[in-house]
Formats: sequence, structure tokens, C-alpha cells
Amino acid sequence: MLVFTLRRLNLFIFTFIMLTALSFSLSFLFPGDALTNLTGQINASPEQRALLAEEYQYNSHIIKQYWAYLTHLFDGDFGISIASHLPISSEIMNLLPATIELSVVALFIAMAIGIPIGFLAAINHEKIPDQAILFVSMLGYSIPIFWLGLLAILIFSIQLGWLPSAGRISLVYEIKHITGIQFFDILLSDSEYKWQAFQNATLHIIMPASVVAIAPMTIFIRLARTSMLEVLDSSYITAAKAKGLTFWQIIYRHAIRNSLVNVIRHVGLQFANLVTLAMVTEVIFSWPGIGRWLIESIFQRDYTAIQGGLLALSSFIFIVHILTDFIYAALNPLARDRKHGA
Amino acid sequence: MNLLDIRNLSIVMLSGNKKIVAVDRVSLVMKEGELRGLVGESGSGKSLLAQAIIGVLDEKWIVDADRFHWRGNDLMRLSIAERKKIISKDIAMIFQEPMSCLDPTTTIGEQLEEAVDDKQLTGFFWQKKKQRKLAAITLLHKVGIKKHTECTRSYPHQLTEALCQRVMIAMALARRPILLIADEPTAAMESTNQGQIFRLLASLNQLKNMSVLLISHDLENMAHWTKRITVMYSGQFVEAGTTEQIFTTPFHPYTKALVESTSHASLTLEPKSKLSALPGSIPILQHLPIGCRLGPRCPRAQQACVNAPKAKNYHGHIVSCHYSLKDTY
Amino acid sequence: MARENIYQEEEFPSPLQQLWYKFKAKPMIMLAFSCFLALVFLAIFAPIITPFSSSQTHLEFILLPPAWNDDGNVSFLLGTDQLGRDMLSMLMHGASFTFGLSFIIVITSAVIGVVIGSLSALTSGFKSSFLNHFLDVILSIPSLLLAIVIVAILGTGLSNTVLAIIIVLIPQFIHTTRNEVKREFAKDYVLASKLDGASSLRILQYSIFPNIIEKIITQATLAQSAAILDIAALGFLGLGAATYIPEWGTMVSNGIDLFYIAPWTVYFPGLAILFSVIVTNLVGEGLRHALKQRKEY
Amino acid sequence: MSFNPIIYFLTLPFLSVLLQGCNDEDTTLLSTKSIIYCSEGSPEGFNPQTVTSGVTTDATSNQLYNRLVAYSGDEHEISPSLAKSWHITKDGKKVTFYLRKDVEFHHTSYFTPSRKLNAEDVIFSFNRILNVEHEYHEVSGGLYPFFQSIEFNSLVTNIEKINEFTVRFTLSRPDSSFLANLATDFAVILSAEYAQYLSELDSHQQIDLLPIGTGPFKYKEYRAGSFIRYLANENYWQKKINIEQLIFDITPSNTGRLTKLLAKECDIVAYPIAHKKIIERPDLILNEITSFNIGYLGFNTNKPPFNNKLVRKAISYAINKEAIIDTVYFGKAEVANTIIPPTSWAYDAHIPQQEYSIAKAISTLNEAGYPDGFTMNLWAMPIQRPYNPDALTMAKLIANDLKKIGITVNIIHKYEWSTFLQLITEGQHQAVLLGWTADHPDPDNFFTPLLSCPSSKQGRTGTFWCSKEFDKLISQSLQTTDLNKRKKYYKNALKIIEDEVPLIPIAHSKRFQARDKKISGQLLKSFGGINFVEVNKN
Repeated sequence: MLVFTLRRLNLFIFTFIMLTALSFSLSFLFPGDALTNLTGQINASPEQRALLAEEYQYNSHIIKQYWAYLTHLFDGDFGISIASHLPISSEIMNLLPATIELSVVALFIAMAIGIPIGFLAAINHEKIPDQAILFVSMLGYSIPIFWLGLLAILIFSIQLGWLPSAGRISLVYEIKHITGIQFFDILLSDSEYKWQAFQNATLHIIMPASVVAIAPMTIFIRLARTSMLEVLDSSYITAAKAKGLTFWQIIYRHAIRNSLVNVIRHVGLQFANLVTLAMVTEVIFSWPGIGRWLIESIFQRDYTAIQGGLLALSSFIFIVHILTDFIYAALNPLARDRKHGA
Repeated sequence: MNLLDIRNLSIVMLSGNKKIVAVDRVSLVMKEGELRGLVGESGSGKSLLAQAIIGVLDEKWIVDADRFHWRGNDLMRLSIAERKKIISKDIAMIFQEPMSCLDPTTTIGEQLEEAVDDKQLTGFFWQKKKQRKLAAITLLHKVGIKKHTECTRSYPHQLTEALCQRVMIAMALARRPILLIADEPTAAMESTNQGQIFRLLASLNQLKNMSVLLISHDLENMAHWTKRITVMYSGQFVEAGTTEQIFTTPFHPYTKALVESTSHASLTLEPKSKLSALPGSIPILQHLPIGCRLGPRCPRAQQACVNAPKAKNYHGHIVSCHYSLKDTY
Repeated sequence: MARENIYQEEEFPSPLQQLWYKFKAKPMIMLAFSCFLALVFLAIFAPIITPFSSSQTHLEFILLPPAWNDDGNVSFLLGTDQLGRDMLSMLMHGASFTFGLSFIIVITSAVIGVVIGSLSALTSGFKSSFLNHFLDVILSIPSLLLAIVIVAILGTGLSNTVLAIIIVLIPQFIHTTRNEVKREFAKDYVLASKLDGASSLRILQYSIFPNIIEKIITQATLAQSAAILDIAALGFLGLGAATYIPEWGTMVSNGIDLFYIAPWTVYFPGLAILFSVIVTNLVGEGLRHALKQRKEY
Repeated sequence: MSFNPIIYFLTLPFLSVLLQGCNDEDTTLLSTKSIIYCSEGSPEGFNPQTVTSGVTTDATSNQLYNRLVAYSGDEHEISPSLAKSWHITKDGKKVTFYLRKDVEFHHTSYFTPSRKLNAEDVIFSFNRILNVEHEYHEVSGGLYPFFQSIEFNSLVTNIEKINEFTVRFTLSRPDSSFLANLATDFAVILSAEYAQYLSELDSHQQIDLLPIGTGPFKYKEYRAGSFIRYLANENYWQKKINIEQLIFDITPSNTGRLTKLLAKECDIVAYPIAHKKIIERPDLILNEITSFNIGYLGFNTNKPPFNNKLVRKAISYAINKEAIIDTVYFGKAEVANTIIPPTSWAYDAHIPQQEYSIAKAISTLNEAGYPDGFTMNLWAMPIQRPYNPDALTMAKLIANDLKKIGITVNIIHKYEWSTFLQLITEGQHQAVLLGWTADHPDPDNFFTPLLSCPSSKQGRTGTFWCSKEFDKLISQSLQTTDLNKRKKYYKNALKIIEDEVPLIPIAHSKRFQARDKKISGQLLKSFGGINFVEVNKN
């Protein structure tokens, strides 16, 4: 387990260096002055600029500049937004939790629905349910998400009037920002309208999260199906059959667990895909997350924001990657180290 | 009384519009308390036959037999569920590559406990858990594993192949079976370990009067451990008899070739003389010859061999050949 | 095949022929394949065969519903938008942008990715492991996010979108090629040709490429559906094609303001994207299935 | 195969979370006590004195503040507000206001007033604008565009405190629109005590960001680009406010606002589109009100080729206004012949409708010396206003029209609204689609802010056109109270515009607003922004 952890740590450090280097080099790639892009100080006076240049080692060797940039990052200083003049770090702290909330709920929906359906398809391999599930999953995988979002609003918000179309919660509820994860904040607040707010927030997240979840769900269906087929084909299932266990006993006790382990392995990779979808969905459902903010930043040529947002989002994805690796290792004894060898 | 009586069992797969007969009208009779060998090259349908008996074959295989009696019950007349119930109660099976036959994500202990039949436990439900555990430990002891705590806590990949096979046997014993089918239990194992497993099987056979159907391609070991042997080739029954009969007076040309290719036989061979072997190789399922499937390779083949031969019984020594070697001895 | 099987020998078609036999066995896939070809045809010849030019406005026919509606007009089969442009013509033109460009994107990035990937597969040691980690990092950044960042660097517009998506797709091809080449390199037949004294490049060209080409084609179909969706998404977000270009994603975003009055301006471009992605995915699926079957045989 | 029970197991926790949220009926719904108004943009600040943008005045003037006087009734006469009465001397140069004595300022978490409104507050509010030396003059940029455009500082020479509740304005000349100007959304009264408090803390800027006023609502929370939360002012002097909360949900996208209305997430929306869809729904109401406005195409008369009168004329022949009215306004507007809407008394029925003639346009263009046409840029405003609900489509239509006379148009659209205005003020454009909404009923509010030399030089109207003759006519008109004389002056001024074409008037539109049936109370006024004081939810 120690070696496993060290290896992940090593990977994490490497990735962190890669990502910061990428974000640092962006300030040179973006149009305009690198120092301005890095700090966001667009209206700095010559004296202020000189001070900033000193701070960021702007006239030294590139490695020193990078190091100066890193030190600023560690101090939580991502520069200020060119458009709103607010510190990027505080913007990220405000927005990232919303994105995390949306994507985690979507991931949960995608897995909770996709994996059982995938198993169902595998159990009915090459029968009608299998074919139907495969076809529907192909459909779900092919729908452009922004279009799906629009249709969902049209049907569920306008025609049926069941679900709200925009935002995280109705603005009538005033929720203090504590953790940023709204459900926690609501539970932590002492408002008399707590449960109303909770219900309202739940209604708000259903549609965007489901829209985000559709495509990953179809992928989970496929993954779960393949994985289950592989497991059902393996000798320990035959052996279990020979042991005299019934079909459902085998499914519950052995097949689900083993195929689930294989599916979990892919969660990390799917998460990047899911966050991409969440970015577009945030635009459609006016979800106050980091994706929408990033896209707006492009229109406003807010390069500092793009750099910070990219760094924050990709680090988040990578942390989820590593987390799933650990969960996978916890579930799958094969991925851990051998305790007492042959 | 015959424990198992199988007549003309065929296993068929439909591939497209073609019908592939993987096992072609094989018969097998086993007596109670017998340790019987089933020999054949890989691909001869031994494993299929074993899996057909225990009923764990894939759905793509269609099994059909003229007679399938288990301790006098005609199993063919029962529904699949009933058949399974009887068989899983009385017959157990162990497989080749025991490691892959154990669930990699579950500890040995859990898997063992799961194999213990509920009916064997006498206590109330809150006592059952403990009883199960005890039963599992007893089983481990039975197969000669002393360090039971370490073993039950381990995952399959943390044990050696031989240990895994012992665990498999322990699991098989959990239901107190009457017949144990061992499908190449020692494949890919070192010879010292092989010996351990065989010894264990033999002692179980003798001490508990448990019948064993030992499947292997390794004729030498079979000669050592079994009393009677059945030989198969490419899904067809070839010859059956006592071990001695098979080794000293094989009636079938294939059996003869098989016996001659063992190192045991080659000890008597002149130095530098050719090792005997049949020409060609075992045919693949898609291109099975008609009639006697050994036909194209058989040194004694004649025109009559395009028809499948009928089995002939010579005082318990059964052979299925048009031109048997019986008269040459 | 009702051919009498007298001899043991069978006819052995070339790998590609075999693929084709397996591929065409499923009618659904064949249907998708012909749709795919039709889209390619449309992408090339759209300007010639559309009933109207995509920019021609008919001010007397503004927001005309599709022809099957009571207020529709037969000469505008799918209705018109708020400037009186014919939806059908715009959609047909859009095939050259959304679908046609995705085709070009995939071919370009596949060529670049395969070359880099196979060369990088020949590296070993520290360089190789660095490259591996590097690819992992790049692949863990969401493709759309990366494309957005590249668009931010280059500026918005259709050609920059295309460039951004090409850059984004290249690592995927590098990754696939690299893995496949490495896997093949470990096989015995490669060892055999190595013992014959073949150089690495020769092995790549004669032994490995023929064996991995299908994998790359499969990856390409996956990449194409992703490319279509990415072009459309960027167009929709206003980062891609300019508003007057009938790119499907842009058309959806243009239609949003009229969604409640003229829903067809949103329905049709969305359906067009859905259709082209499904067709591409089905062709890819068929290809993968045929490959798997061929390998199993 | 039976239905797989796994699905039940996995979805159960999720469902239980949902159900848990549904078991509270002990408190009444907060949403019944709150009104959500979906507005079209973020305010620039919370002080309407410093802006002209309608977005800001809508969000602030009537909600947070009061003025000395107000408009009332259909005839838009001046009525008392913070000033319960006033007196004007015969020569029109001295105006005295008598203030109410019961007006409380907002009590908020960041400031608690110790006294009621008095003369100090009025003097502070106007001195901030007039006195360049004033401590607060330069705060928030020192620009007071509305007051500059009416030349307020040359008009008012002195403001004096007569007693605690009496203030006198001394004017340099009589001005018939003075009271009307004080009734506009820009002339709000701030708290002098608050200013004093802030200057002690040395955070002057806060006066325009965390506002204290006398209006029916008080500031609670603002998140840029997202929402503004106001709470009812429990001490409002005029009446009791019916609702607890007023929320401005900032939704720049037109469809977004309509969607929120249809999905019942907004109670009221600004500038709704798709009227048909709203009328179809039995639970929604569409209000319309005649608004005094003009949407126009302005030429940068400093830049060639639009420094040439004939080119401007040629373009005015080439634009098909009827098509624009149909497409952009969905027929809910009138073609504008001139800058004055027909409902104003200054409107001259004799001015003919601009002829639409491609042939004339081509011949005029030839005459101007551009037989082969040219390429121009056309800037289209990026947000929706009543006078121009969809500038991009309008620009596309105009580009299409101009193609017929050989002019190629590049449309420039992708700027944020404040940047857009900044660049227009700098004169970066050749032509621009803009508009103007009157702040009060006096027709001067069209002439002076749109086309007088002082406001042209500021550049916000985008024309940079300046005519001494025109300016003389409109100032003559202001100095008289004789309606017939004023009509004559304005008629001549309109002639000059018709001849010079500094801008092409396109449409006078109505202002629309849609709301849920549950919301009652008058919201829209012909002049100025939206007012929530009477609104109720049942």
C-alpha cells in the first residue's frame, strides 16, 4: 500500500508541475503582455508594474519566473480578474464548489442508473433487452448536450412545469456561503426556511445533473456490460455454478462485485468527459459554476481567469482521478501489493 | 449399483447453420467408490463432458443423451432446475487453474463459508455465522491446511496454485459430495505439488468412499492413481478398461499410440530408435472428419472407418474400433 | 455460403475483404454506412445541389414554418429563419462545415498523431515514461476545455476552432498508436523479423502498421463523433463559426432567441447533429464489431 | 427474466433524499412573499446620478431612492414627492422646495441613520453634481452624463438652505424643463449623514456601492452579473410595502428571461420576446405602454465617407424600414419619420415618410462620388432595449439592403455593453445602431441629449454631428413657455435633421413587460424605469 501511495504521490507532483507549467506558459501564448495576463493588473501604473515585475521575477530567467509564479500560487494568489478586478482565487472558491456539486451529482446519477442497466444488458446478452439498451445508449451518446438541455427545459420546465430551468436555487432563499457546496450550506444555515430551500435546491439540480449524466451514463452502461460479460465468462463463475449457487446468488455475490471493480477503474477517465459536459450544461442552465465563468472569460478576454480556471478545473479532475485509483485499490485486492507471497 | 450411467451423450453447438458435434455419443459408467480416469489429448472433449455432467455448460451448447442416470434416477426426464438441484447436491467439481476459479475480490474464508450448505447447520440463525466459520475451518483441515486463519483471510492471488487447489477441493467437499469430478486438477503445477493433490484425492477416495472422476491428459499419473481408465479422442469414445488392460493390451490403435508415447513406455525402447507418434494433429471443431474421427491419422484405417464404429464390450474392456488390436495380442 | 466444402482449404480473403464481409452482414450498419456516404457527398457538393444559397434572404417569408405545417410553403421544405433564409439549404450547407470539417480534422490529427505516436513508441526508459505521464496529463484535461483555451489563444472563428480541435485530438491518436505499437512490438513475430535484421522503421512499416491500422480507423470514427460534437458545441457557445455561417451548432444558438416562436430553427440543426453523430457512431460500432469477429475467427 | 432488483436498491437512497425534502408545511412558502424580477443586465453602480444606462436606473432609482418631485397621472404632470410643495418666482429664476418632515433613510447592516431627511441631504445630493470641488464629486469617475447633457451646472447657480426643511435653487435663466428634469430618474436624493459617516471612514467609494436612500426598498446583497437582493423598507414614508423581498435576477439572454417566466421562476420579466407565446398562456399577462423612444442608425460624421451628407442620404433611401419593423419588432412598433414620436406635441405631421427607393439611393450615391460603393463597418448594440430589441438582426437586414447599392457591411457585435459604449464614445465606429428613451415628456429631451453640440461632443450618441443653427433653435425653444412658439422652433429643427441626416430614425416602439397573473399593481411608467412600490403578490 505504501508503494502504491508513493507512486500516486509521485504522479501527482509530476502532474502538478505539468499543469502549472502549462498555465504559466499560457500567459505568453495569450495575446497581449505576459505580465498583465499573469497578474490581471490591466490598469497598473508604471510604478505598480515595476513592483509586479520585481515580484514575478519578470526580468530574470524563465525558470525563476516560473518559480515566482509557483510561489504565488502556493500563497493562493492567482492574480486578479481582468474583467471584474476580483481576485481569481476568491472567484474560484465561489464557483468551483458549484461545478463540483453538479458533476458529483451527475456522476452519481450516471453510475447509479448506468451500471445496473449495463449489468441487465449483460445478463440478457444478445437478447432483446440487450439490443434495446445498446441502441438507446448509442442514442444518448450521440445527442449534442446543449440541444438536449434545451429540449429538457422545453419539456420539463415549460410544458410540464415540474422543474426550474436555471440556477442552483431560487433567489428568494438567502444561503450563506460556508463550504460552497450548497446542500451542506443549507443544512448548516439556521434559516426557518431551511427545508424549503433544501427541496428547492434539489429540484434545481435534477435537470442539469441528469443532462450532464446522460452521456457518461451510456458509457457506464457499456463499461458495465462489457465488464459483466467478461466476469460471467470467467472460470470462477463456472466454478461458482458448479458449487451449486443459484444464478442470482452468483450475480449478487461474485459477478456484481468483480465487474463493479472494473467499472470503477474507468470513473477517473470518465470524469474528465463529464466535466466537459458540465461546462456546456452550466451555460444552458445558468449554473453559477466555473465552466460558465471560463466561457464568459473568453468573451471578455480575461486571460488571467482562463489560466486560473484551467488550473483549478484540471487539478480537480486529477484529484478525482487519484481518488478513484485509491477506491479501486481498496476494492480490488489485486491492485494492492501482495501481502505474503508464494 | 451404478453411480452414474451415461449412454450416448452428445454435445452440439449450432454455429450459423452448421451443426458442430463436439462430443459424439460418448458413454460412461461409474460405480460407487470408484476412482476413474478420463484420458484424452486437449480438445478431445473431456472437459466438455465433465461440465455437461455437472450442468455448467454455456447456453450455446446443446446436450443430449440416450440415458443419463444418477443413482438410478433418470435425470433426462427431470426439468433443468430439478436436475441441477440433485446434481449440485451430490456431485462436486474442481477445475484446472484453481487460481482463476476463485473470485479474486473475495477472501478465501468468505468463499468457503458460502459453499457450506445451509442444511448442514443446525443452530439458530444467529449461531449460523459462527457455525459456518467453524465448518470452513474444518474443511481446510480436511484438505491438509493447518494455518487456517492466515488462509481464510487471504485473497486467492496471495496463495500458491497448489494451496488454491486444496481450497477448491475443500469447497467441493463442503457439500459432502458422492462424486468429485477433478478436471485436470494439476495442470500447470510443479510435480511435487501434483503429487500432493493426487494423494489427497486418492485418500479422500479411500477414506470417505468418495467416487472420483479424474480427468487428465497425463497418462502416466493416471496409471499410478486410478483403477479404471476411459480414453477419448476428438469427442468420441475410444476405449475403456482397467488401468492394466489399457496399458498392457490396448485394443484401440489410438490408445496404443498414446501408451507408446509415454516415457514409461519409452524406457523399454531401443536407444536412438524413433519415438512413436501418430501423424497429424487432433482436428479442430470446424473440420471434423466423418465417421471415426481418428480415421485420417489412423495407421489401420480402412474404408469402413467412414462410419462411426460401435462400442464392443470384451469382459469389461470396451473398445470402439472397426479394426481393433484385440487379436494381435 | 452454399459452397460444397470438398477440400480442407478455404478461400482466404485479404484482411480488409474479410472486414468488409463481416461489416456488410448487418443491414443496420449498412444503412448507417450509406447515410455516412450521403453525408460525405453532401459535404462536398452542398453548394451545387441546395435549392437556395445559404445566405439568400427572403424577406417576404420570414419565420415560415416547415412545409407540413398549415402556414408552410412547399418551396421552403423545412421553413425559414428570422432573416428568411431557407432552413433546408442552410442545413445542407452546414454538412460541409460541421460534418465535412470534422472529417478533415480527424484525418489531419490522425496522420500527425500516428506519426508521432509510432515514433514515440520506439523510445524507451526515462523519455518514454515522461511521455507517458505527459500524455496522461493532457488526456485528463477535458477536450472541450483544452479547445476553449486554444481558441482563447488563437481567437474565435471557424478556422481557429478547427485548428484547436485538431490539436486536442492529436494526443488521443498518439496514445492509441503508441499503445498499439508497443503491444505489437512485444509479440513474437516482431522478434522474428528483428532476428532477420529488419530495422525498427521497416518493422513499423511492414509488420506493425498492417496490424494496427484497423485500431486506428476505429479510433478515428470515435474521434470524428467527438469532433462533430466539439465543433457544434463551440459554435453553440459562440466561440466557433461566425453567426452568418450555417454551422449546425451556430444555427442552434441563433435559433434560441426564437425557440418559442419558431422551434424548428432549433429542432432541425440539433437533429442534423444527432443524425450525423449517430451515423458516425454506428459505422464505428460496425467496424469494431467486424474487427472483433474477425479476430475471434 | 424478472426485473432486476438492483436498480431499486441503488436508487432508493436518492429517492429518500428527495422525499425528505417534502415534509415541511409548518412555514408558509417564502416565495409567496418575494418578487423576482428578471432584468436584462447588471447595473453599473447603485447611484443613478452617475449613469445614463436604463439598466441601472431601472434597478436603482425608483427602488432605492426618491426625487424631490415626481410625475403622476396620464398627462405626466409634476406632482409632489420628497418635496410636498414648491414655489417658482415670476421670472422663473428661483425655485423653492418645501420638504416632507417624516422621511426616514434606510436602516441597514452597514449604516443606521440618526435623523430624518432634511435640507442638508438635498443640498449634498445636488452639490455633489454641481460643485467640482466637492469631496464626493470625483467619486465614481466624476461624470454625471444626464446633468451634463442638460447643462445643469450652468443652469443652477446656487442652492441654499432656507431652513431645516426648505431649499431654494437659483437659476441663471428660466428653464421650462427644470422641474421635469428634477423628476427624472437621475435626480435622486442621497443621505448627507451617510456621506459624512463614510468620509470619516475614508471609504467614499462605498456611497455608490452600498447605497442608502429613502425609497421603498433597501439594499441587501448584490452579486455582479447574478442578482440584486432588496428588502422592503419597513419605514417607507409613502405607504406600506406589500412584499418582503424584491430580487433582480440578472438574465441578459432574451430567451433565458422568457424561459424563466414560462417556467415560473420569474414573476416579472423585462423586455419579453415572443409575445404570442405569452398571450397564449392563461396564467401570464403582457403589459404594454407607449414609450417615448427612438431607435436609429447613427453615422460617425467625423469619418469618411459619412462626412458627406449625400452618402448619408443615399443610405437613408436604401433602408427598408417596413421589413425591419416586421422582422425585428414583430410589427409592434411604428416606422419613425423623425426623432420625435407622433404622440409628442412637437411632432410635425408634415414631415413625409422617408422614401424607400433603391434607384434613388444609387443615383444619390453616384452623385456623392461613390458609384462603385464601398465597405463600411456597422456596430450593433449587444443588449436589448425597447427601442431596439435585436440590433444584430437589424444590422443583418441593413447589410442586406445596402448590398443592393454596392455597399459591403461588416457587422461588429461581440462586445460587452460598457466596452461597446466606451468604443463608440471614442468614435471607433463608422455607423452604429443605437437609440434613446425619453426621461420626461418635454420634447427637449429628444433634441438636446441626442443632437445638440455639447452632447454630440461627448460622443455617446455616436454621431458627432454639430450644427450651430440647430442648437440655437432648441435653446430658444427652452427659454419660452409659449407652446406655439416652441412648436415652430422644433419644426425648423426637425427640418435641419431631415436635410442633414446625421442619423436615420428607424422605429418608435412600445415598451413591453410580462408578468405572472398573481402579480398586481402598476409597474411601468411612460417615463423612467420600472417601479415596484405598488406591486403585490397574491
